[in-house]
Amino acid sequence: MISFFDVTKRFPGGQVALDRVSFEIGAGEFVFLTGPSGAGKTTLLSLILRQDLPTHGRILVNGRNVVSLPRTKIPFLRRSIGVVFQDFRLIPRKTVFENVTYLPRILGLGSEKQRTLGYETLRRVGLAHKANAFPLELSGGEQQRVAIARALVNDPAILVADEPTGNLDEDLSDEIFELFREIHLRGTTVIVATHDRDRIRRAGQRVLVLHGGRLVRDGDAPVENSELEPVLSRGENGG
Amino acid sequence: MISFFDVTKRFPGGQVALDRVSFEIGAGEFVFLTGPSGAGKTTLLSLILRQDLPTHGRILVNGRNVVSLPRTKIPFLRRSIGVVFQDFRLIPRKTVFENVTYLPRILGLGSEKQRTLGYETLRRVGLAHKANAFPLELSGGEQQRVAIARALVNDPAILVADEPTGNLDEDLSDEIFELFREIHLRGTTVIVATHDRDRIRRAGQRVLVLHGGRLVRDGDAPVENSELEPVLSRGENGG
Amino acid sequence: MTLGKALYYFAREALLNLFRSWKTSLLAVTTIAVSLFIGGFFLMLAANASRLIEDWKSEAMVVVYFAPTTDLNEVDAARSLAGSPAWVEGVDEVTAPQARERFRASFPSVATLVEGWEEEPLPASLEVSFDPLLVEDHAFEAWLGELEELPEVELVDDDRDWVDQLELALQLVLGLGLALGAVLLGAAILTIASVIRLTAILYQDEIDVMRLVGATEFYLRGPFYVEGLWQGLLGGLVALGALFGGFVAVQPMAEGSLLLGTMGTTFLAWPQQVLLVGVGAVAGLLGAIFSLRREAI
Amino acid sequence: MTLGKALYYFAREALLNLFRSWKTSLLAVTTIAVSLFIGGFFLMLAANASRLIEDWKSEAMVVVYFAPTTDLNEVDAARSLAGSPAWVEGVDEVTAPQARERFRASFPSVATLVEGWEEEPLPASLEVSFDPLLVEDHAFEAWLGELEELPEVELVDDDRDWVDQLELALQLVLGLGLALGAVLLGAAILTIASVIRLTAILYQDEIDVMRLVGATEFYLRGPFYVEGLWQGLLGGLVALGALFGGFVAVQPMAEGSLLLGTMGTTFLAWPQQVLLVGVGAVAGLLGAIFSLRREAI
Ligand SMILES: Nc1ncnc2c1ncn2[C@@H]1O[C@H](COP(=O)(O)OP(=O)(O)OP(=O)(O)O)[C@@H](O)[C@H]1O
Ligand SMILES: Nc1ncnc2c1ncn2[C@@H]1O[C@H](COP(=O)(O)OP(=O)(O)OP(=O)(O)O)[C@@H](O)[C@H]1O
Ligand SMILES: [Mg+2]
Ligand SMILES: [Mg+2]
Repeated sequence: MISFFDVTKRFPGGQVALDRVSFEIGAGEFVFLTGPSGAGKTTLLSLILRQDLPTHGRILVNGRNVVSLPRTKIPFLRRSIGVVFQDFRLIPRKTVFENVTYLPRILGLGSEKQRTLGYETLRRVGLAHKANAFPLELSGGEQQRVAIARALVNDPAILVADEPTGNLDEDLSDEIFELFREIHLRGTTVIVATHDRDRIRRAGQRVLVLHGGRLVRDGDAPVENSELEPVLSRGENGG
Repeated sequence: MISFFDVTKRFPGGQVALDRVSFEIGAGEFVFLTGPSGAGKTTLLSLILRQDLPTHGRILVNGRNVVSLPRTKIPFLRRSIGVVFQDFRLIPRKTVFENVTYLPRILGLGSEKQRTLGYETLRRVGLAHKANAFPLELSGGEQQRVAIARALVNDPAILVADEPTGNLDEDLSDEIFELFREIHLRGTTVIVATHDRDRIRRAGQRVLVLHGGRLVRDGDAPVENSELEPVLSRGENGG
Repeated sequence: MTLGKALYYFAREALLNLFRSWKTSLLAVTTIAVSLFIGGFFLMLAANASRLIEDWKSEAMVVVYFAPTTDLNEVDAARSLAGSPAWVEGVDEVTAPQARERFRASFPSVATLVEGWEEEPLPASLEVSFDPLLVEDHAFEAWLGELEELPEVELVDDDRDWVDQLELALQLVLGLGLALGAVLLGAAILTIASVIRLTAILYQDEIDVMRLVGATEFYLRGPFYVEGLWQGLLGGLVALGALFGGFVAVQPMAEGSLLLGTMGTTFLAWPQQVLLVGVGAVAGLLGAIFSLRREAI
Repeated sequence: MTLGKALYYFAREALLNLFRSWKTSLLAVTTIAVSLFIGGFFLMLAANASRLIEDWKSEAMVVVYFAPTTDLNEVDAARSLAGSPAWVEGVDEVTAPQARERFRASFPSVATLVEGWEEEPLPASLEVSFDPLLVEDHAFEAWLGELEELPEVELVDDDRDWVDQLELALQLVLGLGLALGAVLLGAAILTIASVIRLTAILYQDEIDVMRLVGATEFYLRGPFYVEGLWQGLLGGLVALGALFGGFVAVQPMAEGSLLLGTMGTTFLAWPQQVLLVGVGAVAGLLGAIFSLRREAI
């Protein structure tokens, strides 16, 4: 479903955010992505979305080479991917409901169906009562849940979530991950970037560990604390 | 140092974010503030900063009644408070260094001293090498640490941090909380809003628990999981 | 989505955005209105000025002076020849005494010149008014020649120098007006584009997000284009309203004043009013298109 | 911080912001430049037009006609009286034959009028040119009266109707120019304020953050005010440059054209150039002040 071949991303300033990263994620897999602050997680996810181009290497998503994808095809790639951005990226001039149903709306869904779909999804993240609020009238955790609802609404083939529970307490996080598991069981490929080591350990799923832009671990055995710690120490993250 | 007397905050839409909240925090205390998403934590902190006015009630900070504080005095209140905002609030047109040293600069500190102070503080959060980057060129965790550095730079009398480690891994979070403890030991009053129950439990400090805008617990004994759970359940948070 | 549904969606989104960010909308509308107000002001001025010059032009005449002592009863040939071409609008006769009186009135300082003569000192004449627009140069010259060759005609005085001068002045005024209009229109479009461009920067994040969740350029841009169109339309209507208000307010003052009295007597014609609002709409749309070029976001 | 240090800080911050958000700066500067270009254009037009009218006014004359057959050698009294007042610039003599020749040249159609006389048909005269600015109405009237009462003088023809007409025309043109200038300046300031207001909305988050970390209004606003000032200054300079460029480019064409030839011959004077740039700077500053009113943020 998603393959990286020797992908390097160097920013104009010279910062190397990804350094010869290669991996493959099959259809229907559930993968955690972790690594210390500044390791390159968000950068990696942005390349999947064709938000940015790699400096070097090949990226295949859903069989399509996203590097050589013509501009006009990009929206269709993105429509097949539900994304929870680390900084939410809600549209401030649109209500919660309009934010969540943006994609169904421009896909031409009937307004009755939009309604059902939007409220159903908001209910799943516990925010149906905030449907008519604007993002700036929400708490941090509420904004994050709107972002999650927007990613789930279209039943995407791939779900990409960047630190989706950073502003949520344990119980809510559990529920959100339960949602991710549900959608995964229905066949969606899920990639979640997170700092939450306990959860990674408990889940026992496949984990990709980045460090200073390099992929230092790719395994699906439960990760030991001792195993994670050395690579998670700060201060030498490739600056 | 900080006292709330019967404080209520109702937003124009009718949403009651704080409901008759009263508590007192002495000088030099270290207090956790917790509660589920949408409980009113950020709203409470914003009232301390005089970012907003309560609908009802009295708030004293550092002996001054912030509700009746004249406009021209507000900046001086704020200068005595270091704040880490939940959404960071960095200035995008300024570099990391300029963001961190903004207050010292407008206070007229010499450029040599600004330099020492700025770099020293950035070093403490592990970001000295990013001093000349702009916020949008930083990862989520890096932005959060810049926000923390800005709050610490001026050695404030009060430190207010809203979910300061939501984008950081455990090791970094530990180091940040170590910083908070240090500054607390030097006499600063510290209030940290967080969802991190483990940390609250381990720290064994005083905890204020909000739920649906009401202060449902104010104690400094180690909090049991069972004690937190009922109030942290989602779905009835006063919408 | 069908095109109809898409257009409906654009219009609705644009209207919502217009209201939700009414502050920026107000700024954009104001800017467009100000630009168009100036443009409309000049349009009105130019229209009135050219009307004035047309008036003057229509007073151009050919004067046929008869030999002294010619009797007006003996000049039928000249009269019919003078009245024959299509461009002639009227033929007035001026008798010798009338000519003398006119001279006295026009040149009081040398009035003595026409006094004390036995016969009338000035000849009788025919004043032929004509429509300069219908005149063909060649036929006109020929006609003048024929008139001049009649035995009773002494001199044919042709006002066309005067007409040519007016023609030139009119062309210059129109040219100047056109140049000015172009400068102002350019300025207006630039300003509108600036404002919409700023608005676009303001909503860049919003556009980025839409793009990131899979909106095609068509759905992304549509509402912004229509928003520009609404703003331009509104700006045009406001400008027209202000112009009309100003016109009505100034009208009483204009009656007392020479220049305003001749210049500011008619409001913009219907097509010009439509033009003004249309230019606003197009400018708003162009500004939106200009400001949303792909590389600009 | 001392005031000097604060001002230095403002200037530096403003300059940094100007460069870091060069796109919005460019827009603001463009808008100001366009507004001032239009303003300057009219200033230039008005200056040239009023100079032209001054030229015409300076050609106003008083003509003293002598009785027929008066010999110019016998009119010393009239000559010295005519030349005595301070406002008189020159006294020219026109002999009777000269007068006849002029009449023939000016009115060819009635040239027969001045032919076939035994004596000269037209009287000799003195043409007194004067500076209308130095004239005091009262003394002027008295002087005309004295001239008229001299026995050898038949008529004094006073061009002051003409001068008054010109005066009125000048005042109307100046008034119209002023009104236009005011409208345009208002439009320019409104536009500039719009743009800076939009910029302020754009940077509202930034300003909010500064306020939240404890910046006083002084330190918060200073850099924005100076940014507006820089932008206005730059806009003024660009407008001046464009105006001069346009002037130089049009100059060769102007020489061939009647209207442009008389209207577009001098560029703005030094003080006007300074005024233009100054208005830009002040407009930028005012715009920033206007757009940063407390309740506006
Ligand atoms: N636009 C940019 N220009 C320059 N450097 C950048 C840019 N974006 C990111 N970086 C740098 O690239 C590195 C990787 O960033 P990235 O956002 O991928 O980290 P991350 O793993 O998501 O970290 P976090 O957990 O803190 O979100 C960081 O050092 C960051 O400073
Ligand atoms: N400007 C506003 N207008 C209306 N309602 C608001 C506004 N700001 C916050 N609220 C509401 O007030 C309640 C409390 O919000 P607050 O941000 O204080 O929660 P919080 O405890 O910080 O939550 P989180 O942990 O998710 O950040 C929420 O239900 C929120 O939707
Ligand atoms: Mg990240
Ligand atoms: Mg909060």
